[in-house]
Amino acid sequence: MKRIYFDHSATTPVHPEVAAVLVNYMTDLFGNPSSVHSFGREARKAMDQARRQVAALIGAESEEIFFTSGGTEADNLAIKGVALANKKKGNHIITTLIEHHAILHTCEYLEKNGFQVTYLPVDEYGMISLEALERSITDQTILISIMYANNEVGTVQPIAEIGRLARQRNIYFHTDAVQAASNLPIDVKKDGIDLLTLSGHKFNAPKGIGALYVRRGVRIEAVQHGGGHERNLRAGTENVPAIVGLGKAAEIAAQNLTDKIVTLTTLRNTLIEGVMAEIPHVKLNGHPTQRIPGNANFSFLSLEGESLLLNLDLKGIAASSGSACSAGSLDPSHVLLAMGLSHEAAHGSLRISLGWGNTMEDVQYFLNVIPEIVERLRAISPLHAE
Amino acid sequence: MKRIYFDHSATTPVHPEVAAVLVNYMTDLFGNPSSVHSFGREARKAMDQARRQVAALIGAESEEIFFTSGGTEADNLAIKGVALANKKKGNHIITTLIEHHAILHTCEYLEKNGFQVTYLPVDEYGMISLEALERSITDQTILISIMYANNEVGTVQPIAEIGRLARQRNIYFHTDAVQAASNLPIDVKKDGIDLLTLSGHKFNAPKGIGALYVRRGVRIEAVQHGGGHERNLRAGTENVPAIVGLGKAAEIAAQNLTDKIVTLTTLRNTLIEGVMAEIPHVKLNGHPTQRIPGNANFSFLSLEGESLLLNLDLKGIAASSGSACSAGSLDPSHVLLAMGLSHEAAHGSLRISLGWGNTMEDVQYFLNVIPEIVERLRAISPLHAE
Amino acid sequence: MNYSEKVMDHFMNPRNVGEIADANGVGEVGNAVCGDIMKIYLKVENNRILDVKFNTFGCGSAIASSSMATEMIKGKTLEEAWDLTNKAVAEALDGLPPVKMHCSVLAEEAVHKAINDYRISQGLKPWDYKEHTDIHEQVHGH
Ligand SMILES: Cc1ncc(COP(=O)(O)O)c(C=O)c1O
Ligand SMILES: Cc1ncc(COP(=O)(O)O)c(C=O)c1O
Ligand code: FES
Ligand code: FES
Repeated sequence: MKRIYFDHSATTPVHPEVAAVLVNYMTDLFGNPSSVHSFGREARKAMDQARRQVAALIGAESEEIFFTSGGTEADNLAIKGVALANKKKGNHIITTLIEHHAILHTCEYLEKNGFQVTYLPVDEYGMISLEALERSITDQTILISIMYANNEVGTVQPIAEIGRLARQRNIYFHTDAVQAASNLPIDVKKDGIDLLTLSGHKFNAPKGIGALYVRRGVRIEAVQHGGGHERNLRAGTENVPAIVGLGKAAEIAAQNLTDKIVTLTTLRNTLIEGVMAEIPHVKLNGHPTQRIPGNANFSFLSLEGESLLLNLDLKGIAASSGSACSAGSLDPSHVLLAMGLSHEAAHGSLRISLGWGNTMEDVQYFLNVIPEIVERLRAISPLHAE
Repeated sequence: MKRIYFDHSATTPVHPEVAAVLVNYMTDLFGNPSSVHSFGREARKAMDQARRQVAALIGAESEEIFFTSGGTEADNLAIKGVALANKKKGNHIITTLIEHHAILHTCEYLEKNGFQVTYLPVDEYGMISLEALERSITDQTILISIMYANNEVGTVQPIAEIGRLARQRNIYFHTDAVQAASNLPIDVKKDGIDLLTLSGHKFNAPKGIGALYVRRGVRIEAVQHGGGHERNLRAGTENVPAIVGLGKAAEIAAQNLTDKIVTLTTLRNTLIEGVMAEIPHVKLNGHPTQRIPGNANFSFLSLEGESLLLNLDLKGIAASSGSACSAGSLDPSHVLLAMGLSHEAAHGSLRISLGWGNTMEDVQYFLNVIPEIVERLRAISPLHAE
Repeated sequence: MNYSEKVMDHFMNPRNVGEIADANGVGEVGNAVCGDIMKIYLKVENNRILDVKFNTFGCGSAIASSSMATEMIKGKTLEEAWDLTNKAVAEALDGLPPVKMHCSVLAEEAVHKAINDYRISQGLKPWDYKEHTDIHEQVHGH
C-alpha cells in the first residue's frame, strides 16, 4: 500500500545524503574526538565543521553551539543550567502554558527546588500577549523561555519583540526552536535570543542529536557531569556520526529554506481549504497566518482523535492527534486546552504536519479519503447523533 | 598506510551488520515510537526487540533496561536518580578513586548538595579491598557504585562479593560496566547487581546510545524531564536507530563472547610478553590476572605519553596514554596516581586496548616498531640521560 | 592533537639533541610532576652562541619547541638570544594548539636560564628574568 507520512512534527526520515555521510563516521572514520591519533583528529575535524554548519542555520557563531542528545536534553540544559548558574540573581522564570513537556516538566522540577515559575496564558490562536509578559517580569526574573513555534498548532510567537523586551530588562531569553528550525528563517543575533534549542530528528537529521545555542557570555552550568566535553557544558563522548549528520542536515535546510517554505505553504493551504470546504463541523486550530508552513490542525467535532488516526492509518496516512486516547495519557493536549478548546474539540483534533517528500498528490489523496472516514465515525458517535 | 586501531577502550567502530540494520531505521522505518500509526508501531516493535537483546547480554529482564544517550548519562541517572529518590533513607554513597569522571564528577556534584561520598582507595593493581568497603558502610549508606572493569588498566573488581555484601546490608549496588560488557560474562542476577551502566560505542554499537539496567523494585527518579518516555525514567524521543543498533551489537557480543575472550587474551598476552622482553625499564600497570582480555597498560620510564602516541600514530598505530599532556588537561591519569604510580611513570604510560578486528599480525607489527620509538624518545629525554 | 607540519617535522627530526660536554651555560626548567622537563646546553664564546643542544621529556610540542628554539638562537649574540619569545618559537612552528602554548614558554625559559647560568659563571649579573608561572599553572595546575 501507498504510505503517506504527514507527521513531520513528530519525527522525520533521515535525508539520504545525511545518512550517507554519517554512516561513514560509524564504520570507517569512527574515532573518539578526544584521542590524539589520526582517528581522533578526523573525528574532531568533522565535528568542527558540523558546528559551523549548525551555527550558520541560525546566525550564530560556531563556538556558541553545544551538542546534546536531543531537544529534550537541550531544553533541560537551558532551563536548569541558567537557573542554577544565576540563582543568586533571582529565582523567577517566565514561560508559557503551551510549551513542550521538556520545558514544562523541567520548570515544575525547579518549582520543587525553590524557583518560581509564571506560565503565561495564550489566546484562542495560541499567541502570548507581550503586555502580559511585561507585567509578569519581577526583579527576581532571570529567564524567559518561550517557544519559537508550537509543535501542535504551529503558532509562531513574536520572537523579535520578546528578545527586545528581554534585552531591555536584562533577562536571559531562551526559545525552543525545535519546530521552527528548517521551517522559518532564524537569526539569533537579530532577534536578541540568548539560548535556543534545536532537535535533529525534526529536520531530517537522526534522532538522538540536538544542540543548544548559548550566546557568548551567558552564565550557564552543566547538568550532566563527567568528562570535559563540549567545553565542560555537556559531558559524554561526542556522538560524532549524528553530529556530522546534524551539520549536513542544517546545511541542506539552510540551502532549501525559501523553497521549502513556498512548497509546504502551498500544500498546506490546499489541504486546509479542501478540508474546510468538504467537511462540515470542522474548526481550524492555531493562528490563521502566524504558523509554520507545514502545520494544519483541525478539530472534527463529535469524533475522537485515535479512531480517526487508526482509520487514516488503514488508508496509509500517518498523522497525529491531541487526543489523550492516542497518547495513552490522562488529559487531552494541554496546548489545545490552553487555547480554550473544549475537551470534546481537543479529543477530536487532527494534526497534519507536512515536510520533505510530501507532494500535491499526497494532499489530494488525503482530501479524497478524509470525508468518508469522518462521516463513518460520526455515524457511530452519540455526540453527533444528538 | 596500514592503520591499526588499538584504542577500543576509547571507542570502537560500528560493526557493519549493526550499521546495516540501523540505517534502515533512519531512512525507511523512521517512525516515532509514540505515534499511533504504522510508522510508530514499527519503531516500537524494533525497540522492544532491542530491549530484549540488551537484557539478554547481562541476564536481565527486558523491562529492567532503560535506554540513555550513553554511558555518561546512564552513570548520572544511576547516581543522581538513586540519591534523590532515597535521600530520606540516608545521604551516604560509597565509590572508588578510580571511577570514570562520569561517576566521580557526579558524586562531587552531589557532595555540594548535601550528600557524603567515600572514595575507596585501591592497591597497586587497581583493586579495592572488600574489608575497606565493609568498614566504610554507615547507617546512612544508600548506594555503592563500583566499576566492573577499569577503563585505563582493565582491572576487574570482585563484583559478586560486592553484590553479596550490598544485599546483606540492604544497600543498592550500581556498577559501571562500560568496559566489561562484551569482554566478560555479566550476570546481574547472580552477582546481586541493582543498577548497571552500558555504553554502545564501546562494543561496536554507535556512539550516543547506552543503557541503564535498573532491577525491578529499585527506587530511582528521573534526572532529565519531559515526555513520559522510558516509563517516565528518561524523557526524550527514543533514538530508535541507535537502540536497534545497540540491540544488534548486544546480540553479536553475546554470541561471540567466549571466542572473543580467548582471541583477545592470546593477542594481549603476546603483546605484553613481547614488550617486557624487548624493552628495558618498562612496567606493566594493572592486575596480572584480573583484567579484561583486551587491555595492556605500560609505563615506559623517562619518556612521555603524548610523544609516544604521536610516534605510534606516524606508524599507523592508534593507542592512548594516561599522560596529562595528551589530554591537554591538568593532571595525569587519576587512576594511575591512585594506584601509587609516580607522576613520571603516569606520564610515560601507554594503553593498548584490543578489540574486534585486531589480529596477531597487528600485534607483531606493534612489537616490531615499538623498540625503536622508545629508544629514540629516550635519547631525547633528560631523564634517561641521567 | 592537531599539529602543524613544522611541529611534526621538528618533533620527528629534532635538531640539536644531546648534551654539550664542555657547555658553559645550562638551563633546566619544568618537572616530572607536570610531565615536562627541558634542559638546554650552551657553548658561548665572545658573547655569541657557538653551539646549543637540548634534552626534553615532554609532549610533541615540547620537543618541537626545544628543537626550534635551539635553531633560532644558534650563532646569535646573547642579547639577541635573550629576546627570543615563546610566541616567536610558536610562530616559527606555524602555530601550536592553544592548550600547548605553555610548552613553547618552557623553551623561552630554558634559554633564559641557560644564558643567566653562563653570565653568573662569568661573574656577570644575571639579567632580569620573569618565569611565566601563570601560563604553566593554567595548564598544569601547579
Ligand atoms: C517543541 C518541542 N520541543 C522539544 C521537543 C523534544 O525534542 P526531542 O524529541 O529531540 O527530545 C519536541 C519534540 O518532541 C518539540 O516538538
Ligand atoms: C568506565 C567508563 N564509564 C563511563 C564512560 C562514559 O561513557 P560514554 O562515552 O558513553 O559517555 C566511559 C567511556 O568514556 C568509560 O570507559
Ligand atoms: S476512549 Fe479509550 S482511551 Fe480514551
Ligand atoms: S609537555 Fe605537557 S603539554 Fe607539552
